[in-house]
Amino acid sequence: MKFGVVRFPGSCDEHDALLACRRFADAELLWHGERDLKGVDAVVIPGGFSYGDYLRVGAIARFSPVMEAVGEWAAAGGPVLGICNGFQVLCEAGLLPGALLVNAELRFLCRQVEVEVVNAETPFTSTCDPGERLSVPVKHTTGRYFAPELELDELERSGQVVLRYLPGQNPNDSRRDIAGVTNRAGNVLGLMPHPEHAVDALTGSTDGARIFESLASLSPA
Amino acid sequence: MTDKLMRAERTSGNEEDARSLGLTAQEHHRIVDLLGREPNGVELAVFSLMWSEHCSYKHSRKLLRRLPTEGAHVVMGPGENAGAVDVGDGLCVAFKVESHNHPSAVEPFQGAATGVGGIVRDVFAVGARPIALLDSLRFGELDSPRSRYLFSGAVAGIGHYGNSIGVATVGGEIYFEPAYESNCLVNAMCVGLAPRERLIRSAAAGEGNQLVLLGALTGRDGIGGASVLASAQLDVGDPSKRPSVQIGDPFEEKKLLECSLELLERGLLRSLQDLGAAGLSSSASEMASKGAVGIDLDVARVPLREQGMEAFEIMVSESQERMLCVVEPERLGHVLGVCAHWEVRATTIGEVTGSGRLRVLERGHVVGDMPVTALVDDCPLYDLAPAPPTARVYPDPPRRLPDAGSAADTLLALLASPNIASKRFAYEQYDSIVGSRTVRRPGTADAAVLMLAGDGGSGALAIAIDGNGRRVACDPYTGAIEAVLECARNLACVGAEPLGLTNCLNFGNPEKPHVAWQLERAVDGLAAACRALMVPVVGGNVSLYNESDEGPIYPTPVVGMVGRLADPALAPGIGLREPGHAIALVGPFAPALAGSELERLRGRMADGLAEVDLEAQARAIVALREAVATGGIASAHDISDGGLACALAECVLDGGIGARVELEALAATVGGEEATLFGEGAGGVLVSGPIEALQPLSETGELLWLGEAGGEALELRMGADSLSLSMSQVRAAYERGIPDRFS
Amino acid sequence: MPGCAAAAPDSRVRARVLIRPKQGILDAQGQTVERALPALGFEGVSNVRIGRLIELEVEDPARIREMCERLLANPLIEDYEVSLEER
Amino acid sequence: MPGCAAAAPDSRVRARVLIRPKQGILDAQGQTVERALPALGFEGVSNVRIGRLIELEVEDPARIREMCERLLANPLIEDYEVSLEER
Ligand SMILES: Nc1ncnc2c1ncn2[C@@H]1O[C@H](COP(=O)(O)OP(=O)(O)O)[C@@H](O)[C@H]1O
Ligand SMILES: [Mg+2]
Repeated sequence: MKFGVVRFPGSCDEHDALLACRRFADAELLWHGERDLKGVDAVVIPGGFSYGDYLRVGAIARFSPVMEAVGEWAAAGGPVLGICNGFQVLCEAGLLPGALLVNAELRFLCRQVEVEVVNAETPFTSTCDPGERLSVPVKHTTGRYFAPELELDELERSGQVVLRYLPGQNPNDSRRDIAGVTNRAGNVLGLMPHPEHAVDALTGSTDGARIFESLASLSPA
Repeated sequence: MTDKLMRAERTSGNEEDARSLGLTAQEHHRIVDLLGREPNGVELAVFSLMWSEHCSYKHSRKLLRRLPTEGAHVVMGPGENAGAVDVGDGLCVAFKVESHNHPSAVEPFQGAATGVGGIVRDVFAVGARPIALLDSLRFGELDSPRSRYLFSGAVAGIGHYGNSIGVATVGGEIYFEPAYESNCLVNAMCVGLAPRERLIRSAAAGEGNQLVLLGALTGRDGIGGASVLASAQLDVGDPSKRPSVQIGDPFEEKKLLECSLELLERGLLRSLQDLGAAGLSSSASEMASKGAVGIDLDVARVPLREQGMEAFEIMVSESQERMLCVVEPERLGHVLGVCAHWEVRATTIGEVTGSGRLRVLERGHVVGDMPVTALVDDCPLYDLAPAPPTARVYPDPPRRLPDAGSAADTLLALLASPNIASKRFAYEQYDSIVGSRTVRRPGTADAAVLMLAGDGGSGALAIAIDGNGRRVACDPYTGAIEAVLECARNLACVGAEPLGLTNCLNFGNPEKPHVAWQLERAVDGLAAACRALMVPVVGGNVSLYNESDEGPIYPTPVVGMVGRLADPALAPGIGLREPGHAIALVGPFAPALAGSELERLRGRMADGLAEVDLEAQARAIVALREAVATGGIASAHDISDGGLACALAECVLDGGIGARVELEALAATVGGEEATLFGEGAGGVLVSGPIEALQPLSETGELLWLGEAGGEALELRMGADSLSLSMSQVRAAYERGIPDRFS
Repeated sequence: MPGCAAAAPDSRVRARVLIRPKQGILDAQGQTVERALPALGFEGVSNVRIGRLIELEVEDPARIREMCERLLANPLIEDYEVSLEER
Repeated sequence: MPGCAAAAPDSRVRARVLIRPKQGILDAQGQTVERALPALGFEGVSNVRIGRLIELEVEDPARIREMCERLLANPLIEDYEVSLEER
């Protein structure tokens, strides 16, 4: 099992993601300018500010060569995990429904939050118990999840809402407290909280490890 | 082309021009002597900046020699872009603090952002990967709309830049005092990590080696940091030629940072230097000076953001996100390849010569030619003329609290005072966890703790930044000592041994005798405290002329310290951890109301602070550190602003566990209930843990048992008197203190 | 009735404010976008400038300029341009 | 010389793109500004909307719409309006 962590110019959490992946499997970096996914079994798009997030978060990164490859990979059912900026990029690329808007407070916010695992039957949450609570940090300015109401209903019905902020924990006024969603097929997950920053008790919590553990337990493609 | 050349020559560098650029008549004469002729316009521009206070330290350099700079762990001392100390396992930590006060007062968001960008470049200029930022901020009080604007803008700017480049902002401090109303302070500290052999110096070397400029385009940003320069030589009526506010581009910095580190990792550079104040002028002459070589550079090769820039403008532009490096010709291709990979512009703009001169060319024609030593070493250094003030320098602060009041109300007022209240509003805007090293986040421990395991090191770094200008204003010598002690004590609270210190001296106009006196006394205090603690000063920065019609700012030496501890898992936070744990006070501690936050709220300001027994303080710090490092101590929190009662409230809030303490014994030695509860002074630390774990501290130093953790309230008893507040009351005061000032 | 209300003598004016980075001030966003475009398959684009658009309705259009100076724009680093549109 | 270059037969077109948050999407920035105005003494301001202004020069104006759809705006959350101006 091997993870590939995409690196854009302006990525910030790619090494954190790499370290988190390596606790459970092999992992290497994938350069934004190359279409080659180097035979990895799961792709992680990490946090940061790809291309400075100038213009609009995630807007430029989606056009990079590596994202073409990620698009094909996702269409073929390959698992893709987008964290924070990665979530934004996946939404922009049309690989995930919805969009992320600037936080209601208009400010960057770095804080530990609690989320509930709403769907424990995805490749990303298979080692979680349904309803399990995870303590994971968020850190972003643009994390307010938005999708039209009808689409939100549909997301809920089809089990695409995977993570939800616990009552009182929604840090950005996301619609329906959504913290993480998948695509229809369930093989692409985007989430605003940073599981890679919750894999070591020394730095705060180990709850985020569940996500990487779940992915690592998939049988290699 | 000829037209420009002529213009450069026509613009004379006579005495009058020199004065308009901030040089004195004597300084101009000296330049004429050193050159053997009058400087031309380009040369005068370069000299005026190199001989400015900012670059030459002409009013502070002699004083700085009093600071101890040697120590067992020092790898690079003052003089390089950042100082560095050895942290074992072949790793070094490079760090420095720098001010961006004036730009932040003009445009707080960009001023603070570019301040962060600048200090980060200083750290990667020595080859270290920046891993942490801290900020030390001073503003007027928050009832002033301007102060609110400056504060929220500066915090957002720091967050914007640090977050965007993936460097964790792990600590800092903020004070609001009327003395900073017209001159806010924005100091930023950056800490970087490097394998020892990767550290690089800025000395240019090797005749014929190429000078390569990396990064952003050059524009008319902050020309000279002083508009006089532009207005002296340019048509002021032409707005396109006015100097402009520097805008930070963190995305460019991030690429530049990764690219520079990769170039160093591959061993492709002979030397590296950031472009900071005075731009190319300063970086090229510093590089040449340190290597005892010359540099030829052609301004026409510098990629520009704006058309029609003059040679002098290109030489002094302070455009951000640029670095200069020296490359052997045979490696140039490889260097350009790495830069292309990172999408970083790289342009050869000159070369190293054996001439010992900085020659400025424009399309091959010489438009400036100056001995490097004249630029860097020959600026006259001035002796200060210190004299203690004959009258009060600072008015009493506005009165916000009556003298009479219950202890409970006083405590709530102190907790809600923005100087003491939670700084969550600020630190939640900072990414404090990127890098996966942060073991103790802002607000949870007295020093930030960053583990080194992921970097091939062992143990952890502890970092703190401190400085209370009001106390330094009360007593510059003792106040400065207290700043160093507090920093060291903060490190001791997480069990860390200090390895080195950096400082930023923020003062008023040093040409005024009483400001010179503040500066001299403060530097002597810093030096004495560093010697007592055996902590070397490895770098720093000086920011003078922070002064307005209302007078100077409080003298504000800001001290940043980096230490090392063996086991991050043992590093206590400030929060009480378990009901039933004993709470004790570690001393020596002789709190007094003089210079305290309570005194300030009551509209008074003391003249003089109680003397500090440095030896005893140093011993206590070592004892505390050793006790903490052996484990068992559950929490440790230094008593600082607001005294013991506020410190205990913070232990309670962070731990979410109440406390009951009995202070009668302490009050008997301190004398006075208020001084016991709210008095300040060096030395006090609140610790908690199982009794057996705290016991050893009573053998090595002063330890006073106060009570125990438990319950839902904060209860302080003193004989018959008692003060009891519920956790939620305490929390509301502490958490709402700053946000309420904005609503 | 609703039609009536809309036609009521409401003196509100709709205003549009365009805010641009001042000449000579680094437009980091515009520059980055311009540099990134060719690699993304968008050739032949130049002089990209990115600014802000603010639209609002005001009772007293005479005060818009002051609002721009004090809140909407940062006159140190931005230029602004106001246009009005009667409702 | 420079004058010459500018006068060259360049077919570039200057375009202005205004990007607005879609109706029905909470415009947090606009609301914040609207709430801040009265405290500064600016009464009677309503319907503040904040968007982006992008100006650029293109060789092929036919591609602007595509650029807007794919890059400059996000049609799920934003509307855009393009205006061209021959140089
Ligand atoms: N207060 C101080 N204490 C110790 N060293 C200082 C102090 N102020 C400046 N220095 C040292 O003087 C040198 C020049 O400082 P500075 O001009 O700020 O450097 P840079 O141009 O790299 O920003 C640096 O090596 C710095 O560490
Ligand atoms: Mg430097």
